[in-house]
Amino acid sequence: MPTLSSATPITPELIAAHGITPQEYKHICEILGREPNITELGMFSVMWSEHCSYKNSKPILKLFSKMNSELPHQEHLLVKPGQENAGIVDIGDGLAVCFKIESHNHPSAVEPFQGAATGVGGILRDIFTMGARPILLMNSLRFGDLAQPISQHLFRGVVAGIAHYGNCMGIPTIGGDIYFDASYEGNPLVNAMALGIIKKNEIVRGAAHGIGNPVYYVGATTGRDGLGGAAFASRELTEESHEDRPAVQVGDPFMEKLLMEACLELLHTDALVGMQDMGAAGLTCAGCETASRASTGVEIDLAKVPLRETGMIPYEILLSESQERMLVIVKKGKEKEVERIFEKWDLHAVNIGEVTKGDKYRVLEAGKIAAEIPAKALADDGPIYVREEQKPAYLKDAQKLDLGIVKELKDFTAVLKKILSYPSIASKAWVWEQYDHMVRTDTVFYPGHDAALIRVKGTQKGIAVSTDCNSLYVYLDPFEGGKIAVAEAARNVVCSGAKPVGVTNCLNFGNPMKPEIFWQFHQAVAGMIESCKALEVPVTGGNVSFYNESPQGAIYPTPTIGMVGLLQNIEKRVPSAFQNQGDVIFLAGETFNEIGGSHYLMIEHGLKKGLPPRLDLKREQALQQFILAAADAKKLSSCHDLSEGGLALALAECCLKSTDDLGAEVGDLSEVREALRGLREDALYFGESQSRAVISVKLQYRDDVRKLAQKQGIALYEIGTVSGDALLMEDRVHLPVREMKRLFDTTIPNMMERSL
Amino acid sequence: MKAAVIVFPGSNCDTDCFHALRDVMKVPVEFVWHKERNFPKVDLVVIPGGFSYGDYLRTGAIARFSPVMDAVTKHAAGGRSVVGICNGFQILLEAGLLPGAMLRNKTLQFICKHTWIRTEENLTMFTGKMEPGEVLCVPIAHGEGNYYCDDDTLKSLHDHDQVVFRYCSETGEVGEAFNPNGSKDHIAGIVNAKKNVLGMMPHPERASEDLLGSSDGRKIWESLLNVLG
Amino acid sequence: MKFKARVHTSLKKSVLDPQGQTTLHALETMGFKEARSIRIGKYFELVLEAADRKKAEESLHAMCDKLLHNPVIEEYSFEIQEMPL
Amino acid sequence: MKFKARVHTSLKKSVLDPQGQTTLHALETMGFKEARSIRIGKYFELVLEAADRKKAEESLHAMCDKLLHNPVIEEYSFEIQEMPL
Ligand SMILES: Nc1ncnc2c1ncn2[C@@H]1O[C@H](COP(=O)(O)OP(=O)(O)O)[C@@H](O)[C@H]1O
Ligand SMILES: [Mg+2]
Repeated sequence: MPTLSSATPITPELIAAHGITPQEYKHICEILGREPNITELGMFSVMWSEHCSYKNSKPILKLFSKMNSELPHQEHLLVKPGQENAGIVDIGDGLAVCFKIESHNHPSAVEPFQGAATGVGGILRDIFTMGARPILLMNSLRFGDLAQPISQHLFRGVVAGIAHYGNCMGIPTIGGDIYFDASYEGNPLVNAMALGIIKKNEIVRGAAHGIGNPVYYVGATTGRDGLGGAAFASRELTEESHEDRPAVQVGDPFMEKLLMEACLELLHTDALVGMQDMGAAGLTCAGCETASRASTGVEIDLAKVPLRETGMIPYEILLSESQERMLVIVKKGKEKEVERIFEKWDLHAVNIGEVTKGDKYRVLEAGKIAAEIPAKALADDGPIYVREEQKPAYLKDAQKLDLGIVKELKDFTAVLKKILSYPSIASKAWVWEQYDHMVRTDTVFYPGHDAALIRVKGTQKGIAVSTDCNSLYVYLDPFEGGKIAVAEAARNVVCSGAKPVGVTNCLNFGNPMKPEIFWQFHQAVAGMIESCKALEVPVTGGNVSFYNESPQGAIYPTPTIGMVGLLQNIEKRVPSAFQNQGDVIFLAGETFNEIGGSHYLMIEHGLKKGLPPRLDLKREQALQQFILAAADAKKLSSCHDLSEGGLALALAECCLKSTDDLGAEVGDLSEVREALRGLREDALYFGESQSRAVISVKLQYRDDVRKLAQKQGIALYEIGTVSGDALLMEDRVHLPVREMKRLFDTTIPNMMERSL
Repeated sequence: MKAAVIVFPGSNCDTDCFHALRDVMKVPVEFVWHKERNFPKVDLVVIPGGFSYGDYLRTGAIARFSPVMDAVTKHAAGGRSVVGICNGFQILLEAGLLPGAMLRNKTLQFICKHTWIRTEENLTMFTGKMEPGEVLCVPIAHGEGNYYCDDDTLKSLHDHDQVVFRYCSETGEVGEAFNPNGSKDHIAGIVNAKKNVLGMMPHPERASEDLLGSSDGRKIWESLLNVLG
Repeated sequence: MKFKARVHTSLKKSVLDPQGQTTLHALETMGFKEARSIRIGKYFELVLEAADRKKAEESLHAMCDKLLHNPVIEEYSFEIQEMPL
Repeated sequence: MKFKARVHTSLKKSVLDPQGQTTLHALETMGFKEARSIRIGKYFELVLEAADRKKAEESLHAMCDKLLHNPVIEEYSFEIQEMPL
């Protein structure tokens, strides 16, 4: 960026460099009734960037709100998408959960450690800004082929960065999902999710109410970090992105920990009016959003903002994305009380302005007006575009799969071994052992389960969380893929015995200006909505990340789902892995001739093709009802859903994740085989038909479980027993659990050992 | 028994220790802010884990200068008990209340997992409830738990039965393969010469309830209760 | 020939140094009011074999670029000295 | 007067340096066969105010002794330089 001063004249080139179109500029002039100065131009450019204004996605995101409004139990959704920093769902007993997922893809591509760390910092601020205490973190990561040194470098840095921030904050990182695929080469995805718990009557709004109330700036000093970060997130990654490097922000989790404790302590005074974190677009965004939400004005004086660097001009101060900063609106007359709390935590709280009459966000620089903009116009009246859509040409060929050319292999043991040691499938313990997943002493199901499970101290409740997205499905069929992403995340949560109560999502896509990409986006969202509607889970919020492209092209469309479930009684939780020798193993759900888009097809046959499995939402609903009923009746020893790798991998996982290396004898699959004429053997073993789960039950519950399945109209096949110390499937698979464990456990450590 | 949990800026296992003591063990306990120069008379002081001062500079290096540490030192000098867990152990080392220092884990990575530790010394107020050689399952979560001391110090620790816990296998075998962080002589926890100050890397407060996967850590609290009433 | 090198890496001027800040604050609290600023970086003591000084320097630059420093946020410098046999 | 100090802390010879070892190993794997040994420590750039050089040095020794280094495992050294006004 050329050097700017407050006197820099506005030229068409400068306007274009700010990513503002001539029409948008005209609109700005109309709003102001004059031309903006350079500071104001900068403010508009960040607030109207894709990242902050959702200008290209809003019309589609509205579909979520429409869907929400048609769901039963509206009253449980306490804060809806688009209203605040994060959505909130009632969980009873006067408590609520506040959660959100957000991307930090582009910063992580440039500097993986700090990029991921500050991503965690940002999502945590969104939670405690609402007055909620964060109690867990999740992360959803995508990298290129792990055999590539660059992928290893990014993977190592991102994981260490997440660990660095989350561990220091003392918030357990209890799960997530990771895939490696060439489509993410050069454009990794780093989506971080946080969930907090809050008393229903203590929700804090990011609103500047009460004319005359002082506005405080708290936390880290403002430097030139991340200048233009919001704009940065709204561009494609090119070679030149590396030139953007000075923009890298460094996270200070210690500072954030102090901020969090201080802010949460403020809740228990009567001094607090509103809070807003300064994230993307920093002071610009925090000021105009708080004013806009309260329909007031806000006035601040930049001379009072604590700076880290010398010679910063208003433009830089207002657009800085220095981390670990908050704006706090305080009741007039209670200043001392607030200052005392921040002082206790060694934080510097500065009164930088006040809430004003009118509707303007007014920025002074030592008494002189540096910028004055109607807050609502800046925060909410950004341009909205309905983008062109076009069904991509690649689909026709990609969806075509001639099953005739897919040779059925003889040796299924070898296939299973290969799947077990495929990086996307193999154990991620290398990752989550770097995360403190136990701090706060609430984690009941550690990472590695279908869903992570946290107890809520002082209640009987548990909260189950899962993140998920099979982006190959979405690539091959965006609508069905979107549907499956939601259904699968819900299924994960249900398998632990919890009922889904809310969804947050992070929509990672390519460049929305390309009609094919926008079509993917719209289709995927429509698919997600289908599932949410059928499963009756509201969307509470989320985040959109566009421009995920590298010179090689766009990433696979990746609408990451963060699913939150509620378990009323933690004693009724269901683990994923086998528990007891002698338990009966059932396969619940129907198996079809579906190998399109499967990991089997990709790993064994090198094909990323075909139609992904079809999801019948009636069946899905029935399966989930059945599992929840059986869990509630305490009839299940274990429950694990089927996904990548199909039945064989699901059984393998039930064995190798058991504490005592429990094996399984699956002697006869003929009942399943015969249910569908012409079922291929590989589809039976490795196909990824939806709405299925492997459950194990004590012998004495066998009939109870059958009855429950009948009631829901679920096909239930008794396929074997938990026994021995190997997985035996008919005469086709024979693998000792120890051997499976070795393959599963050592794949990623071995690949990572070779690099630093 | 009455207990106090010290809270430093950046402590993050303070509420966990508080919960284990108050809600699980039914011990009266209170938090003490690090800026306090005094605290009410208690039998047990817990210095909890976390990242005091962000672990910046060196783990525990800055916290040990907090005003409260003088009171902790006095408390210890009076023969009353102190338990430092993880970052608490690191602080005790930096403060010189225990000998040695911490280095980064040999893997250079933060490690969070369950480990097995062997009770090497059960004649302390922290381990009275255990059998000699009893193996406990207690999680660790640290980036710098690689305990170091020079050979003379190590000899003296052994000579005076100050090595309390060592990493081992599930069956109690001690060796490189079971040492997660590279600590000298596989040390997981030590006491001072007077045996009233314990520092350990594993987190007993995370292993105090069956729901969390292990309740072996309770034995430490129970041992203390046994002695302190 | 053997060379001894002292390599310093430190955060670029514009990059936040939370560790340095916290340490400075600690020094102040401890009464060292005279401290004005601190930046914390890494210090490597390296011994390397090279045909001559120029080669040693080239090799060091390469090591720094590839591994020892993170060019996104850090800068480096080194001094080099021939070691007596 | 203002002084600029460069303080180095490093692990004592007798103390194993896992980070240094891993870094050396990584360099070797990357093809830097010429590296013989590495020890990794910390590097502090300090600015401090003092009446004269002697006072500055005293003050630095005190900071190092009390906070910046841990005498159980580390040693330190520093260079000091008066800053132009
Ligand atoms: N994919 C999505 N689905 C539903 N709501 C979304 C989505 N993306 C963004 N939102 C909502 O839009 C609002 C603004 O989000 P964002 O700008 O990311 O917040 P912040 O300013 O805290 O980063 C939030 O309420 C968020 O939940
Ligand atoms: Mg926000």
